[in-house]
Amino acid sequence: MYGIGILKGLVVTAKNLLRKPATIQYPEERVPQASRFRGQEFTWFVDRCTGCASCAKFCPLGIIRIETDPNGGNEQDGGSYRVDVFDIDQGRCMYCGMCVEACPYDALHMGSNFEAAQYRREDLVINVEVLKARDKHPSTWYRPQLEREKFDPFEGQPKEWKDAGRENPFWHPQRPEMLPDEGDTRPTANGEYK
Amino acid sequence: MSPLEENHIFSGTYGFVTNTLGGPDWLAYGMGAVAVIMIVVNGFLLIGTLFTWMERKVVGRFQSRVGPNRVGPFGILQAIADAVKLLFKEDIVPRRADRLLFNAAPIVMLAPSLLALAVIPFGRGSYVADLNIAVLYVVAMGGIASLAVLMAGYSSGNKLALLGSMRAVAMLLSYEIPLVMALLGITLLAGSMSMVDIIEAQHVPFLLVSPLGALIFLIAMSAELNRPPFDVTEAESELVGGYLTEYSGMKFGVFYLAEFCNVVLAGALFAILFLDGWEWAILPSHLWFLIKVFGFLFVASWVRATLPRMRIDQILTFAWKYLFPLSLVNVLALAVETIAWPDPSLGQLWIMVAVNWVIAALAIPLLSLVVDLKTPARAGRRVSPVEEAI
Amino acid sequence: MTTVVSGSDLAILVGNRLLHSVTLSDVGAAWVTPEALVDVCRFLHDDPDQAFELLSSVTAVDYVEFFDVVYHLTSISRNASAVLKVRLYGREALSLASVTSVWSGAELQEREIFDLLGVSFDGHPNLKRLLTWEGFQGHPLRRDYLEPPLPYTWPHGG
Amino acid sequence: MTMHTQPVIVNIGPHHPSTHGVFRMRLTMDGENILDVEPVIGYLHRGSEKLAEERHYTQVITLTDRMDYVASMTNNQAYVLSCEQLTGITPPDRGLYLRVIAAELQRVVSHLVATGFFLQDLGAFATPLMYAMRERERVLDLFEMLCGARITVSYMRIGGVFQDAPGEFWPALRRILDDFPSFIDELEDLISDNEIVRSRTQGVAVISGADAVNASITGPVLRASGVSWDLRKAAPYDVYDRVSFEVPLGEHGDNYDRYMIRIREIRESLKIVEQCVAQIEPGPVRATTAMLFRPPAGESYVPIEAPKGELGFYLVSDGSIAPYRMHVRAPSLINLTLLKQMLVGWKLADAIVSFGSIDVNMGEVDR
Repeated sequence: MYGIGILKGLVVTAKNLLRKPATIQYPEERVPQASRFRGQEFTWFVDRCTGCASCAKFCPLGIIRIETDPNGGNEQDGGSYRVDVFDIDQGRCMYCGMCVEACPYDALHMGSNFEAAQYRREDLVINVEVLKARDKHPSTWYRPQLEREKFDPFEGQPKEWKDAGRENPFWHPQRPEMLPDEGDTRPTANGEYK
Repeated sequence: MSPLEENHIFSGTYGFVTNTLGGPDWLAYGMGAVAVIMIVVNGFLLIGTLFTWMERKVVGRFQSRVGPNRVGPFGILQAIADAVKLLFKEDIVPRRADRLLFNAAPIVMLAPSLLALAVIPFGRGSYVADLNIAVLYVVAMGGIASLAVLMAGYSSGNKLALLGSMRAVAMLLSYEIPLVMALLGITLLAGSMSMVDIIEAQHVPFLLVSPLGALIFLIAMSAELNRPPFDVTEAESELVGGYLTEYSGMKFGVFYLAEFCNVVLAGALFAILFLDGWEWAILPSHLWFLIKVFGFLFVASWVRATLPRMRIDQILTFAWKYLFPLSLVNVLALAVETIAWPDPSLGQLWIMVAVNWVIAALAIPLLSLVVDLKTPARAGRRVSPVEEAI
Repeated sequence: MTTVVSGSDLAILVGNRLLHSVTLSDVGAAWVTPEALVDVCRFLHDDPDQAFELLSSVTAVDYVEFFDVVYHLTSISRNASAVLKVRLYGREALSLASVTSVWSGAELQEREIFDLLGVSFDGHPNLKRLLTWEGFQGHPLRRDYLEPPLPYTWPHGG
Repeated sequence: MTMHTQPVIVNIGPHHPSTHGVFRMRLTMDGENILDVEPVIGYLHRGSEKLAEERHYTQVITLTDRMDYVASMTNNQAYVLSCEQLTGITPPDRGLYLRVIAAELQRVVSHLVATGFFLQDLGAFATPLMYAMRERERVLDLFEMLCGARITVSYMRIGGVFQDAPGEFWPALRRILDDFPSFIDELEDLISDNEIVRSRTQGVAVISGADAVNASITGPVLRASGVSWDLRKAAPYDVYDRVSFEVPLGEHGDNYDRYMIRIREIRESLKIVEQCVAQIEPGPVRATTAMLFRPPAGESYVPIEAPKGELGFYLVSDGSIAPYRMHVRAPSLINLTLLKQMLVGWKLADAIVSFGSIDVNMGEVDR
């Protein structure tokens, strides 16, 4: 009969009428974010940074500008450069995380916030003082040591440079125990997850 | 006692001006008329704006989202917010536009639907005029809307608008006939064309008595109003805005309001002709009328949220090859019945209901076997001279 | 699993079918002379036991001394893939016969190569710039392409 | 007396609500019927192939997920597979499984977007589009859990994936796998046997199998014309040889078949993800954490089955850390070859719907 398909369609929309709307009223309610969210405000531990500028080398857009002073002292094992200028031009940054992945000393972490809009383009460039002053809510992107302790970047206490910890650089390939402590992630017999 | 006197509002103001203010007779008559018009027109426009909000809210809920809820409680002032926004928007008249026609089109679109209010009985005794050719009058007003669409499309000098208006004219004309046939069936049953008599005659709501008539009326009316599945005139995906593309500011606002007021008018018509107007149990007659109208509007939004659009040549073939024969069957059935029982009693009406439902149950499947919209109109199309040239 | 027809097999295959059409071959691909290209392609397309019905991709690479136009062919019926190349020497007014007569799929890809690398294809139904606008001068993907100084002085570009 | 009509040249796009991005069609029309179509593209050309020559191999990954921005995981996968053939690195098993899970979820999302907008062009006032987007959001939340971003994911690296899935990823994936089939049934009820949809799309813009193969059309558009060619079956990469799935085929190659193919492919992809979740074992996910590679001089081309068709990165390396030349075989661009043959003779309303049924992504067409 000609109209049957159309009626079935109307029944489906009626079913959806009774369901709760899926939209969220943004300013009041917030979408829950994943802890690995690559956010805007970078977290940078000045004590861990040795000024090696590998983050600037690996940035696909080349928007990180670092100027270091060779005779600067630092508690890090062995001397390191004192970083005078560390500008990240967030106006052109695409938050791909290459710099965080390239940082050998886990000094630079992705931020976890996405509302750092400004009125002028110059304000989008964050410099050394801003990075030092900002309280540290690092995202757990490419930081398994934060993920292992279930660190939630969105609330609670900021992280100090000591306990941000530094993952052994060879954690990935060779040693299977590198997995987060949950160990096996396949469901057990009764379909539960540890 | 002209019908106007029966109207409570009119007689109230007339009495008030003559006795308390002691004004002359003609002034009282004028004031009474103005009062009635104020209430009817503003009430209708208010329902029209309310429907714009209701449509967005209902369609939103159908699409599992919330719909407007920022302006006023539950977003109810959204329509007023839209109107204010449109007032401040710049009113652009394109250089190539035919200025006079371009400015006149929105007025010609809104005026008929307000004029058609004169015959709508909103409740017991509250109607502006009880014309004995009310149904014909409403159909005439409906026809003017297609003229307005043509004026808008032609005068805005935009290819897509021209296409939109050409489609509109073809569609509106070809759906007038089934609409008139459906209304013919109703007047046959009621014996008169005046709305009040139709409601009096509806001991059993005409929706039950002539289901085919109701179905045809719904389909033809949704084509008249450019409602999905027939909204090819301002199809967003193809013609960007159809005949409305070049309109901005309050001109667009008037067009938008006219479109929604037409839908409310269609709802009122459906309520009167098929759902027995204000006649029903304990609730006051006006409330029943509003409930029926908003019921129709909910179904209209429901259909709008679900159905995709038909192509223009499919719409025309659907009108001429399937809707028109169906309306003939409907009129034939009702004519035979009214000849058999000129003044149907309640029992005879129920027999008619049974007979008509059987006819409907037979006609629709039989015709739907023949419905074949897939063979494109291209098959039998004459090859246009242009095509030979290319 | 897709059987990859190696360059040398392809060269032998094409060689004994169309004499001295193959100029070079290595593990991956076989090079063919520009003049014999269309015949080789027609042979590879029509011959039942070659049956390369699908032209996967046409591209070109600028090796400064010469240009390589690369044709990746795929055979759906035999589930095989092969790579055919043509070497064009020099840098100005490079032209090659278009294979749209054999595979219509090459039309847009050849237009893109003409637009970005400046290799023109004779016999192409509609050889125009594909990605840059008509007023654009120069071919960006060439190794010696330099961005002209701003502001651009092209007719209606930039 | 024949009426002398003059053809009207109408520009659909580049700024038009339903051209899936910035795409322009110059239609020569006689009234409603289309006489000639000339697609004009290049409005979104960002020169990705030129940019790739200035970036080393790992940095190019961030370039690839901006080409087909609706299916960025499969872009990464195609590029990374081509690099692995160049460098000779083979990823560990768990990395391959994670790649296939992410790629198949991306195929589900891409087909959902294609179906939603296809029905939006038909005029179904954004309702199926909203349902499709609502389900797409749930999958994008999974991607956010996996790699921190929803669209520009850059999740895969040369040698596997960049990091293992977090603990809460698996229960969320389990919930999605349980709910999705019922949603697809609901979407099919809403659309598939709706008479208006059928009358608008069946028999419209038919492409025959032979024409499609000759025009090197690949992907769902080719399979809708009845040619069984799916690179996941023909040349299995990653772990596609260890999972079993069917390849749905269409009979007529018209708009309706292209729509139905995508719905059935969504069901197949869910089956693949189901099997992958069952077969995956703990272990390393990445062969090497190096980010700089200096592959030996040579070239590589590994085509994969992206949601839009055969996607492949032709990489030429000259031994330095940056690719000498990168050419992207963009399925969206090549599927447009037959646009003129599909549209001529039909009406304006069908032009938009047929263009929508090819499921073109302008980011990939213009690169």
